[in-house]
Amino acid sequence: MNKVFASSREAVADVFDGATVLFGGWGLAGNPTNLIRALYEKGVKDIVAISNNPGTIHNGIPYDLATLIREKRVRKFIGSYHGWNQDFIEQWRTGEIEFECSPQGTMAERIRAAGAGIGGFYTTTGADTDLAAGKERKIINGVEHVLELPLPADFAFVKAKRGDPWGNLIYRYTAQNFNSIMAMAGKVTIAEVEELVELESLDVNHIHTPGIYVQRIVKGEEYERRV
Amino acid sequence: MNKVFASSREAVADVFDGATVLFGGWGLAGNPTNLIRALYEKGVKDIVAISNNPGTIHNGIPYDLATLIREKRVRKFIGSYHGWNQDFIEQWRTGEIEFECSPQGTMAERIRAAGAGIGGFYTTTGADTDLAAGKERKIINGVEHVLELPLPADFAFVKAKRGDPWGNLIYRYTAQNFNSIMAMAGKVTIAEVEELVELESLDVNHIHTPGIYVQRIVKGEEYERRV
Amino acid sequence: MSAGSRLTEDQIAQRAAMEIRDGEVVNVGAGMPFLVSQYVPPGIFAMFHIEHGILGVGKVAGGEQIDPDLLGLGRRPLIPVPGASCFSSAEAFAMLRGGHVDLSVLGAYQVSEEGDLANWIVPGQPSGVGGAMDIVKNVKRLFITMTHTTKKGEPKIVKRCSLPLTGARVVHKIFTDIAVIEVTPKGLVLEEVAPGFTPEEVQAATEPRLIISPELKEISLQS
Amino acid sequence: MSAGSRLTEDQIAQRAAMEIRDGEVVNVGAGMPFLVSQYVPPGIFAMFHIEHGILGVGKVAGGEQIDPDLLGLGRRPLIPVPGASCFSSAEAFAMLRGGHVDLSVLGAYQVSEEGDLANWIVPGQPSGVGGAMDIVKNVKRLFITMTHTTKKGEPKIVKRCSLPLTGARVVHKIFTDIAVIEVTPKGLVLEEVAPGFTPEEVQAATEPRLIISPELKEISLQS
Repeated sequence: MNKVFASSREAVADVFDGATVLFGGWGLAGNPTNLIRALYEKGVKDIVAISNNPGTIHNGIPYDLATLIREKRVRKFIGSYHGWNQDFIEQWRTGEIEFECSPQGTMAERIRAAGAGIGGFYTTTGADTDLAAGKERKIINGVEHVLELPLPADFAFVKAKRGDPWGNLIYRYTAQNFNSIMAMAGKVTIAEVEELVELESLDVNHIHTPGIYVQRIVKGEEYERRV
Repeated sequence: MNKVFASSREAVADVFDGATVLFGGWGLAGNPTNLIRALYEKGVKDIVAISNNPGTIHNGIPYDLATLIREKRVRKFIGSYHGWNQDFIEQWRTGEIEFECSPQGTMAERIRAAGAGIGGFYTTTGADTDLAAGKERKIINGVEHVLELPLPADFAFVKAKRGDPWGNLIYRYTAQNFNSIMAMAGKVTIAEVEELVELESLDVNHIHTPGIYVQRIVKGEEYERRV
Repeated sequence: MSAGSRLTEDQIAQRAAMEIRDGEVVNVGAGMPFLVSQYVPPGIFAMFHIEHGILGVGKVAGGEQIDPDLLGLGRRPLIPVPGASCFSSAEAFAMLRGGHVDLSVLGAYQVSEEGDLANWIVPGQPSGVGGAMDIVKNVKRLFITMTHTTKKGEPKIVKRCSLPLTGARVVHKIFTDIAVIEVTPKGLVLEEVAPGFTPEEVQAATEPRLIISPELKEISLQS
Repeated sequence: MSAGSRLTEDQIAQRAAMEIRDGEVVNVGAGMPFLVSQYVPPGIFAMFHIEHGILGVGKVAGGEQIDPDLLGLGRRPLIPVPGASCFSSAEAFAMLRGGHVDLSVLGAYQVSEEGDLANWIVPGQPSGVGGAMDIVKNVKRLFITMTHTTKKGEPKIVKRCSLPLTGARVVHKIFTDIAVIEVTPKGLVLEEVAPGFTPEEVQAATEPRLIISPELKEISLQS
């Protein structure tokens, strides 16, 4: 039983064209940058990407998911926010990329539901808006709710500060964001960590992602400072 | 703005007859023993108690919720397990106590749903059993699910190892159990802690219950060693 | 043109911050709403929440203090306050959806006289809802900070939103560069005007009829 | 009476533990199932899960090692293994309901020939379902450890459960004091018998007809 991979390249080797992938990160914090780079270099296409925002473009340079979108490798994006990614907006206008917009909290809960084996849930979020179109409705305690369904994926790419060989993960500050719930929802969850530590080094009481959710772990090759 | 109470007695002073109360703890670990003792001494009755098990009786001595049940102060118990509490079983037989049995994981999720503002959720748990009686059913992806509704309460009594004056809490090992989700679901959440520490002492990245969920905090008067 | 002086973004934020009550948890959105967190009046203890997973936002970090794992909205590095906590997106929205947050401050494209809010989509753009719909449904009070009119001078406070709604009847109070307006069951009540502005000038920049508060006063940033 | 020697609870648990595959996550219930966690064969890495919020159960603690915040089922103090984690009840069941657990070992009142399980309620008692219904629905494999018959000698492996079900068609394998039986689409296959027991003796203590495995052997605790 070995979850530790020697490189990001090996860790993503079986990600196939057309795969649905959850990408952790919110803005510039907590993105699995090494796994995304490996996916980019592998040339995987037709990806269905689930992430809060379609990466970031800063001073014209694409970061994270935005690198894949610039190369038109993403067929469909499920997220809460366009993040003013002009490549994404342009491809959306021309119909080259499909966009399923989910309110951010609903999206987080749908991802958790996928990981936790919940068949669906009711929320008031967006019930009186255009985003309720096509959704099943139900009045609970006199208030209109919409039914939201789980959002599972073939793979989840997550990034943590520290991890151990069994896949236990610890995040720092706002770099946790979607990572811990996405780790629950990938059929195969691949974690990259800044520090890969010995099995007994993490505090039993303070593990954010228990290793049960993680199938592969790799020490990220490179972390550049962005802010 | 002050959440710190000087005693358990003062912290539970407004718990009324007939109140619905969530009690943290599982077996002998993580019970809010001081708050329960204060409630017992105050003489509150007709309680609707939500807890995994109806306290514990060990060598004939009632612990935790079992102290209130022995005095017939609990009108209804919502939980997953009778825990071989003979007072409870006897009162259930004579009809003196009502029992709503919820599968443990469903119960945990219903409590979290109450705290997280989820209107209800679908689960396969128990869908093919007698506990599905009276529940709304729905086929999702060809599999039968039942609709489960949130489980909120007037008060939540929780116990943590450490807490700060704003109500941030940290639990230890299996003493966390239901406490962290119950803290989310009480209209008024009252936390007792073994150690009440300064505001800046807890690690920002490792708080189990953010203080937003906690209205009152008290340093527990007495902790006896049970094992 | 009015002889009055418009509030800057920081001043709008500062005015909104004066409404925060001791002990409140306040969610802030991107841009001007975020600035509210930087102007808490002295003597008030408030905990600021951002949707991506932090409760206890302090000052903006600079230089040595910058931590790339501790970013706010729009790449802004943050410093946490004592008592802060960080958590997952699911937990961040459990707080909002579950009604645990006292107040949220967001921006807007349009606000209607009934308190409807449109702030998630404009024609020709993909939607950018972010957490707005989750927030507006369950927060106890909702404030809007914005410029009173669009760059073209069109009213953003309207009889009926022409843009798709983020939520119906959700806004409680509006803070702009020229006015403070409360949404009430009787209609929009003009409570304060920017220094030098007249109620008529504010009305002229507003589509629905404003009820002038009997206690109408000039916006002051002295608490 | 048989000339054979029945397995003790510890031996039943030890036999069940021999089925654990390297790297598996194994949930264990109270009583005999818990003992399975104490008998992992050498060379096998397994992580044991208990429903109240621990993954990585190690040996039972004694003396100085006892920590009152670290209890297993039935007040038993535990020691965590390297790599263990503790978490909330909601998370513990997210793991089970979400299908992340490879194997669960539970006790039973009755198991039917189709793998139906009854283990949560007996007449005249309030129900004691605990986490059983959550577990049986979504775990990848489900083992039952139990005595082959009731104290009165009645079969617990039955054609059809007379007690209310915990789940239908959920059991994969049954480990008792006299046999190892696999639930297959063709019926119950008797794979192993306790030393000195004959298949006929096991059949006599079992209600449905058993298919005798062509590889039938004696239960051995040597791996």
